[in-house]
Amino acid sequence: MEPATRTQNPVVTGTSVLGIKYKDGIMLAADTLASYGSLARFRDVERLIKVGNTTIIGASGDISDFQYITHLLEKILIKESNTEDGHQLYARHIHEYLGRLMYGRRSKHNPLWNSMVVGGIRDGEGGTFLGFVDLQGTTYEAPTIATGYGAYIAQPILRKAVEGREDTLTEEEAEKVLEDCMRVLFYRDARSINKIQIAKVNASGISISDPRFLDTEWAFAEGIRGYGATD
Amino acid sequence: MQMYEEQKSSCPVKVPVECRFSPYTDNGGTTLAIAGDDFCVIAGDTRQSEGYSINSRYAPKVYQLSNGSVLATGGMYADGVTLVKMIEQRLEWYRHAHDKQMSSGALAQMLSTILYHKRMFPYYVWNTLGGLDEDGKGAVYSYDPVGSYEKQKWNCSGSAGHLIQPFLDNQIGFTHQKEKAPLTLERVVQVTKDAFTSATERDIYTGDNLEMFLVTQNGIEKTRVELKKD
Amino acid sequence: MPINEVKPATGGFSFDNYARNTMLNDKGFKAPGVIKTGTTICGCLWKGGLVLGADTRATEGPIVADKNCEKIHYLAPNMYCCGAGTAADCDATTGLISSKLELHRLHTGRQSRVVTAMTMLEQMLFKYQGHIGCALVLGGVDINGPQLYTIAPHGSTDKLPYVTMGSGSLAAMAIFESRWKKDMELEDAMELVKDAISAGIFNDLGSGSNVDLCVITKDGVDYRRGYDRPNERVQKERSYKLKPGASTVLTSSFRKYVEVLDGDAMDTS
Amino acid sequence: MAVQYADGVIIGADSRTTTGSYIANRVTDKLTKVHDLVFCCRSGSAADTQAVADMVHYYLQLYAVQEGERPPVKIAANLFRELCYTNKDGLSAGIIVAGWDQYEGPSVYTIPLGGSIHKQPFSIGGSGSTYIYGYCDAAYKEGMTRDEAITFTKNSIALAMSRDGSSGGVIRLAIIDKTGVERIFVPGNQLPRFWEG
Amino acid sequence: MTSIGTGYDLSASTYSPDGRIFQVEYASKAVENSGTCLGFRCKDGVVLAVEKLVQSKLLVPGSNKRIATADRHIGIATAGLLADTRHLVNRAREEAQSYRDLYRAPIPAKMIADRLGQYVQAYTLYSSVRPFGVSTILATVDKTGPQMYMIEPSGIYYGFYGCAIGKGRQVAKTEIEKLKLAEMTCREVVKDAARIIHLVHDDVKDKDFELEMSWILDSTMTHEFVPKDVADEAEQLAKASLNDDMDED
Amino acid sequence: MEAVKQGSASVGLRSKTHVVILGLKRSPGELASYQKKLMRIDDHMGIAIAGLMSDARVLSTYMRSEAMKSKLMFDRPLPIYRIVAAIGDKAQVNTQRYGRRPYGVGLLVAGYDDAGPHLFECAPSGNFFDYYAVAIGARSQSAKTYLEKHFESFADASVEELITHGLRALRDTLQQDKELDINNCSIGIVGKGVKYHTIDGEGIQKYLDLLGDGNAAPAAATTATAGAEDTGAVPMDTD
Repeated sequence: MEPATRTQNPVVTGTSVLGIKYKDGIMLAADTLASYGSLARFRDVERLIKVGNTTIIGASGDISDFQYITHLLEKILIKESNTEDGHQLYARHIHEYLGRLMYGRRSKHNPLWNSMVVGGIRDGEGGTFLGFVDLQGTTYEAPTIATGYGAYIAQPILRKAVEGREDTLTEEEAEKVLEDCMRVLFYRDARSINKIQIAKVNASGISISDPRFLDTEWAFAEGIRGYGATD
Repeated sequence: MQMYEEQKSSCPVKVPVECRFSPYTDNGGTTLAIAGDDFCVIAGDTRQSEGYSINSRYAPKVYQLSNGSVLATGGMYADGVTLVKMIEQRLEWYRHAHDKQMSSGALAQMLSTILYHKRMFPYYVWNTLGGLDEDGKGAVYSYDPVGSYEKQKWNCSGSAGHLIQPFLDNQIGFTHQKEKAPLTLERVVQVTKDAFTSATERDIYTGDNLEMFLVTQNGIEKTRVELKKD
Repeated sequence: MPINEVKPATGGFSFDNYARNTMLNDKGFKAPGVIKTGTTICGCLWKGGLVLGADTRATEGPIVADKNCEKIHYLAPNMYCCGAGTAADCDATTGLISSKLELHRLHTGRQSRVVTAMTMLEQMLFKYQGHIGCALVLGGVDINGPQLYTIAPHGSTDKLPYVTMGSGSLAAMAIFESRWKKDMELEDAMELVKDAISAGIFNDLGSGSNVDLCVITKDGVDYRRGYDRPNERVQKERSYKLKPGASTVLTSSFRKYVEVLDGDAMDTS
Repeated sequence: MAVQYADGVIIGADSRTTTGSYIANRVTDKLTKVHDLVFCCRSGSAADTQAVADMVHYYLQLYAVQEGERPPVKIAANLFRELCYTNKDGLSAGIIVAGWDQYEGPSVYTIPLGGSIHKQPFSIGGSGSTYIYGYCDAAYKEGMTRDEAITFTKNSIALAMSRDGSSGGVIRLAIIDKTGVERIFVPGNQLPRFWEG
Repeated sequence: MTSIGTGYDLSASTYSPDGRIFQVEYASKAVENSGTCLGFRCKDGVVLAVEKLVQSKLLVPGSNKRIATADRHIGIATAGLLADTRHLVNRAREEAQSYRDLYRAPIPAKMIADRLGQYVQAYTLYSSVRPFGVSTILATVDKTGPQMYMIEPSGIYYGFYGCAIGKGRQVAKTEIEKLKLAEMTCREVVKDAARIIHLVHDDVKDKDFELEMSWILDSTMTHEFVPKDVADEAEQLAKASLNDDMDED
Repeated sequence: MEAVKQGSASVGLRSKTHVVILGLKRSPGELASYQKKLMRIDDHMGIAIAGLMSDARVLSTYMRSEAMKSKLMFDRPLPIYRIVAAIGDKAQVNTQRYGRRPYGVGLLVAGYDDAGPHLFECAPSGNFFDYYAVAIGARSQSAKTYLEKHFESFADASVEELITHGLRALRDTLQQDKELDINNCSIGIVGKGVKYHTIDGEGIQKYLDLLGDGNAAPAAATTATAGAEDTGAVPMDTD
């Protein structure tokens, strides 16, 4: 049997993406860093994209694979809009497609090295959708989703803030909790920066914010001396 | 400026460092099926996990395949989803060809075939198929990932399978007991709930919600019970 | 060497069976798994002292070995230590250091200092190069005020106002990073530590069950075992008590007492 | 990083400690005092370098008591060298020693992984240092004033922090001259960003 | 020379003695009998307008569109056989897509016109196939601005500022020539497009028709049907002006 | 095209929420069972055919597998328009190439999707049409005439009304000596909240009963005869 020669490693990578449901829709957050190993190589990479008029996607993992996926989505969206028959692909459909795509590639031992969060309008009947796909084709839906380190660091905060409150959480509260999480991730994830974007899907459509800087807190550290006995 | 790096192994924090690609993952979870005289109960928890993390508290892995058969999948979630899609397609073609739904016995054999066809790159899924057979009797079929299967009266598999199975042997099979209480639907449902609440206590991959499918002559009823979330 | 020669114990660990175990392991006989406290432990400083916290789940692989174990260990009257990692290592290490501290106190007649405990732990763990698998959160109050340290298995230490360790450390740290402030009140600090541990309990599968807290001030220790119990088991649907005689009798044979014909009857008085 | 200037030395470091890519400590104080006027910066395994620093700290206290004077930087550096060289198989430690003494004034020594020792006018080390060799070589001038040296150190560390994922947090500086040690703290939200124009 | 009975018209690979290929000419006939189809290249985009004849009242209004989208930035309006149109549009979509696959950019106007032209021409070369029974107006905006091409069944294509195909092309052409397209905006042209279509429609011979209009604007680079309110307004104006004309007569 | 006209008639009609297709089944002989006229494609789609059954089978297999692909890749029911267009495209190629014959079957495609109910006719020419109501097959013109007269009332009609209208249109395509009965017609229904299903045999009786007198006593003179279609007056019930 042929050895798994096509199995590459991620090269230029993005770190965590977060997604939550809130009262009016879905909100996603990610920073704009693309790392090359531990080198903070590209600091202005936008990892949240709009897919059609009802869906947003955030991706962590290999950036080249994500650009390829973006192209595939663009292709199916063009096909979709060309027919002009009143149908469109909603978040649920995009999520299913990505799940099949990623699973298909993992079955060829040639994975697309990404974890993605898909958010948006569920389907033609409305409703909201928040789902996850990774390089093995694992999929799930949840009211809060976080990829990469976010799964360990942001998820506890998100679950505490969102679980059971999906229908009451306001846009301001949602934005604040995501910013808080991104800040904590910046504190604790060595592959992150404090320049972030937030994307929303709600009744008024899709908006993806311009990259902005988070303020951070360091003052308490001034008095810290040494690591133990010496001080 | 200084680097100050601890060696990876020096900390108990499990940091996932993906180095080589593995096409498989284990998403945990427990599934169970019990056949009665004229009913069948198929159940599974809804936690989806990876390593020490909970992916989703509600990711159902028990699927209704026809009006008499329900399939519970455990192991790798993506393989389970794919397998179910494959089965659904085969059922659809069967329906086109024969104008009726497949019987659970035929479905059981077909599932085995589908699994064995991927013998060299198996679906990493432990299946338990439950339903009513042609005579309206409860039937449970349990599988290994490559299609070996057996018709049983009760089965539990997945992460807490080895915790629950002896309990079922005792409470459903009444092994080594003099009196064998009649197996009513009510009793089976109670035992199922207790099996899952107990498994949740001791198996870290089982929890969040329990989803039960009660298959009877009157159709299939789906119920949900909350489990512990820790 | 005569096989019956017994050497006196020399202290420390015994490596007598090392070669045997390696051989067995190579041949596929795995050593029995050890109980680990895949754990969330943490601590933080507040205005008047510090609070330590821990969950109470002990696991052995995917199985919960103990639903309500104690992870905050006594070191000295003014000092406690949370342990994560191999349960036996944590128990032995904290026990050893606590007795050393006690002896030290008896020798000096003074209160133990937190740095002393930290140095002893650090040097012990460094000596064993990570083979003693415990990660500790050490907290105590002495004449230098409240202090909080972490000691990793290889013997590195950190001194910080809020610390977390164990498999749930990231979850707990997330809570600290978003809510910890300097000079908090006791109630707020206890609430914060409770939430940090809860984050571990509900998001990390290695952690679970209850929250234990331990508040240390210069005036003493307030150890709150089971401070929060968010995971009580629900009532079972059925009772599984078997009636006497439920088991099937497969075979039975009855025999009379055997009479001893020869020799003396045993004295049963 | 350590820089020698006319009257003293400046040592500086970021504050990030990582396990994999998890930041185990974001506000570490990596400037370790081994005697009154001798500091070191550690890189490599935290456990190893801490143990080595603790031992040197102990030896220097002994030295000070026995000799009745502050230990020269060279003595401290050679203690590090000895420990690192003889235990090179068991240690993973890269250390910069800097300080002031009455014989040689300010001095900087580097003890890299194998246990060799090098006296340098300035020294950089750790994972982030590879990103700033060019900058440091270009920007370093001999005989800098105290303020020039502070700016040089701060800027170099900030540059490395901005590119190296394993560096970050705050900048801590210590200025050591014959009068003693002065600490400077630059919080993570006030780092120099002069290159951004 | 007529083709009837000569046998020169049975295959697209057969020339008649005077150098004509009758199959191609037949294809052109199919186009000439079809509803009128107009294209206008103006200063901020391209407008397409089609007179779609409706065969039966049982048909759902708005169905069987004669204007199609081949890529976000490409609109195609045709006169001729509808099924052939779909074939051609599909080909255009494939071409546009394959360009995107390689260059990750929208295909330029000249490129898509050239590739389609060659494709259509290939169907005039072989006896095993018949030529396309459609003429195509291709509207697109690329980085050089608005572009419009018309492709005939023979495979010939030209760039146009204004063009008309189908039944009413002669009248329409005259009308279009009166417009100063290079100075007009799409919004203005839409009104003229509606007016001309109404003007050329033959109430007597043809049954009902629907007016289909689309545009592609410089600003959006997206081909879309003219918004309903704009289209309705244009159509009303057109009907009004038609009535005026009649009054004058 | 002629093959379609040879096939027994199929009628389709739709309201705002539902689509109904009806087929007239022929029996090749006394001993043979009736030919199948309706086929299920998916839960949201079914077809009625007129023409060559073998061609219809090829097309329906294609439609079924496309419907499954859509479910597999996007988890969504295949949009009706897309599959109809795809069939049109397949058919068109056959008209343009030497060595291929056009499909000898006409399809009525009934479906319900996100864009609402649809009724399409697919012709062998590669053309397809979106209809409120339509009929294909032998003597379909008579049915069309009926439909044209009544289609405006279909939009708000109930399923039952649609079926009776459909049966009446279908009846108009019968030869003089023939009558609708439970064996020679079948009905397919799909719509909002209603999965595609067929009504055959006994189930049809209650709708035939609704036709009232028309069915009991066949209309006197139907001018339409096979081959020569006529748009002339056709007697019909107007309720």
